[in-house]
Amino acid sequence: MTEARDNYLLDVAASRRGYAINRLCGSLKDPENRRRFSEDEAAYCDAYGLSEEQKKAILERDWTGMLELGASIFYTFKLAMLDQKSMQYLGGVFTGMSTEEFMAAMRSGGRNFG
Amino acid sequence: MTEARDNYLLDVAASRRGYAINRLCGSLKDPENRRRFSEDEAAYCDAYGLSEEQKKAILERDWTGMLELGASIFYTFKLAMLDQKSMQYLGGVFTGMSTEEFMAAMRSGGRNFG
Amino acid sequence: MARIIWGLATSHVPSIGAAMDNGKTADDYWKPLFDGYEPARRWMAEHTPDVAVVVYNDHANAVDLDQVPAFAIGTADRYPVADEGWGRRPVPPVTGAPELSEHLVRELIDDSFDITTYHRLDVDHGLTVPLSVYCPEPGQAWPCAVVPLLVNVIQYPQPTAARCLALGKALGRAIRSFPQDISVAVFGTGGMSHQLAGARAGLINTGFDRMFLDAIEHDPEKLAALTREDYIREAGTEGIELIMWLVMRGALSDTITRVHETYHVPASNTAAGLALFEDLGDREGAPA
Amino acid sequence: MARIIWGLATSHVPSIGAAMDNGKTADDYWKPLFDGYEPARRWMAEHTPDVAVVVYNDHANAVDLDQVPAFAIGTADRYPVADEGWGRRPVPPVTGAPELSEHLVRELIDDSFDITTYHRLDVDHGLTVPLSVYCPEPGQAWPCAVVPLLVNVIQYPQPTAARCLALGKALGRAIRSFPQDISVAVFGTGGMSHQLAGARAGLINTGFDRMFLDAIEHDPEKLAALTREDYIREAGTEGIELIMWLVMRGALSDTITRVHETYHVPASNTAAGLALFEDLGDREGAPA
Ligand SMILES: [Fe+3]
Ligand SMILES: [Fe+3]
Repeated sequence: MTEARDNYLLDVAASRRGYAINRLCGSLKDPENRRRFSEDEAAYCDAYGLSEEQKKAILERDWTGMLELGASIFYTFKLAMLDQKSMQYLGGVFTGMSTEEFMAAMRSGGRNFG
Repeated sequence: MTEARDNYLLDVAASRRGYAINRLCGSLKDPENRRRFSEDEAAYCDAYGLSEEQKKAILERDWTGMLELGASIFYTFKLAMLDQKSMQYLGGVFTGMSTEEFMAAMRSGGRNFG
Repeated sequence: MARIIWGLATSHVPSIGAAMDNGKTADDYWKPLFDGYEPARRWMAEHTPDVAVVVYNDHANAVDLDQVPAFAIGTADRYPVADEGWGRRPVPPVTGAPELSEHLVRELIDDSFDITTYHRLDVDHGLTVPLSVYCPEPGQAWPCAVVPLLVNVIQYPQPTAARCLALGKALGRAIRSFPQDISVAVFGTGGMSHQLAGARAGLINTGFDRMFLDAIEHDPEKLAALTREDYIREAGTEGIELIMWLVMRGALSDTITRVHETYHVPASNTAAGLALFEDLGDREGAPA
Repeated sequence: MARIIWGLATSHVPSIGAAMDNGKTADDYWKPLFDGYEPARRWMAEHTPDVAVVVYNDHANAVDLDQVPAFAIGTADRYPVADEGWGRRPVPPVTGAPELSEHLVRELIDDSFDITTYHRLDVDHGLTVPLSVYCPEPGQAWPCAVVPLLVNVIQYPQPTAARCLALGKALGRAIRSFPQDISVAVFGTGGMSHQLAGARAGLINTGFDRMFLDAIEHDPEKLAALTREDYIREAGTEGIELIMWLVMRGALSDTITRVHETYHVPASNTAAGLALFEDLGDREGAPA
């Protein structure tokens, strides 16, 4: 899996690059779309015009890879929710911690980068 | 048919009032929607949530009435095009002229309200 | 004429709403936060406004990336609660205040703010959670009408903090020039420090947050001078939501008093803050 | 650095495009208009820009009333030609200039313009007809890339004329600060006097149009001082599109020269005007 950079800014260029992947994830707001996605994830990716790299990141749930390809966390979170994964799970993925470790870090005051 | 006022401004209040009627007319950009509209105009109006007044204006092609109810000419023109009516036809309707009279007025330099 | 009676700055973390919706506010995890809200809630319950102008951002729900407006105002008479992908929050739909919306749009556009209008808008947790922070048990209807004011904080470049403060000042003028005799509260929502993605996920910067909580009252110009890069570095990629507090602060007069504040870590992955200000500017006998 | 080489003001009446698409430009009705374009077209064909920034408005095609932005910039690498309800114009799709778009968005937002971004945008006659006025026979591709800049002129309150001129000035600064060595043309489109609906449908105000054609070169500040009510009264409810010419004019330097102009009534229900200006401001030896 991809290693995370410090920050992911959804700038205008990333919005353009990540347009298809964000549109796909955004579509999962709709229950009918969630059903169709779950039925055949690869076909759904193709229907939304994802690049091969983007499709791979989605199918493999490479959450950091998605960000590298222009995804925004607010969009990919809808996919995580479909998988019944929390924002704390994703926090763990991005930082190389287990969900429990990440939650403990938050409860002890969060991660300090002063 | 309704008599036209000098101007129709699509202000924010008119946009709100005319939301359903403009949305209906805007949907006619799509050939499939045009087909469905033509098949059963009244049902289509109901599906778009038009008020009874708005529906009546659409069904009777009361072009001025539509404007009074918050429609914008850029939207209703799509309905006119479906009817194969030109902007010159509509100009005649708004001004109480035949299409030919209206076109002649335009060719002679337009209508002057100095 | 309309008058602004108070301003509320509050985080709008979805899990704060979920804690209320699922009856978890007395749990160990949540109790400190909700206890912290209590004095503010009591005070606000005694000072119900006619309309709340809620400054917030959408989170990939009503606004997709096809069109991203810097500033937008809802002009509808009703705003449905958004389904963000896991069902609608069990809270009442939001009633609009379309005449005030219309007035604000015109005044702000004439004041050189390039406002987008939304005639249809499903409001997500960015707006409904602050309403729940204000009023935990609305019953069938929220206690006031709402004008949503959206700020792009998701796509870089966001409006600058300075532009947000300037918008707030213009918003204050516009509200005060509304000819109806109504009372208005202004909500600035989002923040405080948090970052959801990347290697710095879980970032909390208590020092910055405490500084911000103080300066939002006493020195908003200092906060307005920070760049978006400053916000992202200090408060995290999502902490930049704090620029929306500046819109609220700008709308208040110079004569405000702090009714209450609270600060708690964590709410989900976020530092949650609340600051409530009474606006004395319009009160009889108060300095102009 | 990028430089602005010319500015074109032109009406964007759909029937002007239809006349070209249907081979009617030599008909009695259309010949005077197209003859009037000829000298401008010859000159522009010898001065092909790398990118055209086209200031225009959508007409209920890509922009519906759900969201109405005051000012928006397209950021895509390709813009499909819109089907406005009677089939797409048989013209090439429009190639974007996304790096310039991105630069303009950032510079303008930092300059306190509240720009909406469009990542997906079908461009209607408001943009494609001016491209056809510039280049009647594009073949497989338009001669330059395009950045669409949209202005709300349909929903009242539109941005003021003064705000449009100010946007143009900021746009000019932003273009000139783009680090690539490219040439840019700016199109201001719409107008001239016309009104499509209401008892005044068919309105043409030649006196106002002639004044405007002169002042757009010599006294744009005078045009910027007119209110939206002035435009609607004098030029008609759709004639207010002329405020988009001010964006183009603002982007040009103070040292411009008029290459050509033409004015003709009617094109459909509209007074059609064209004015082409060479921008000398960036030329070596030209005054700054
Ligand atoms: Fe948020
Ligand atoms: Fe137009």
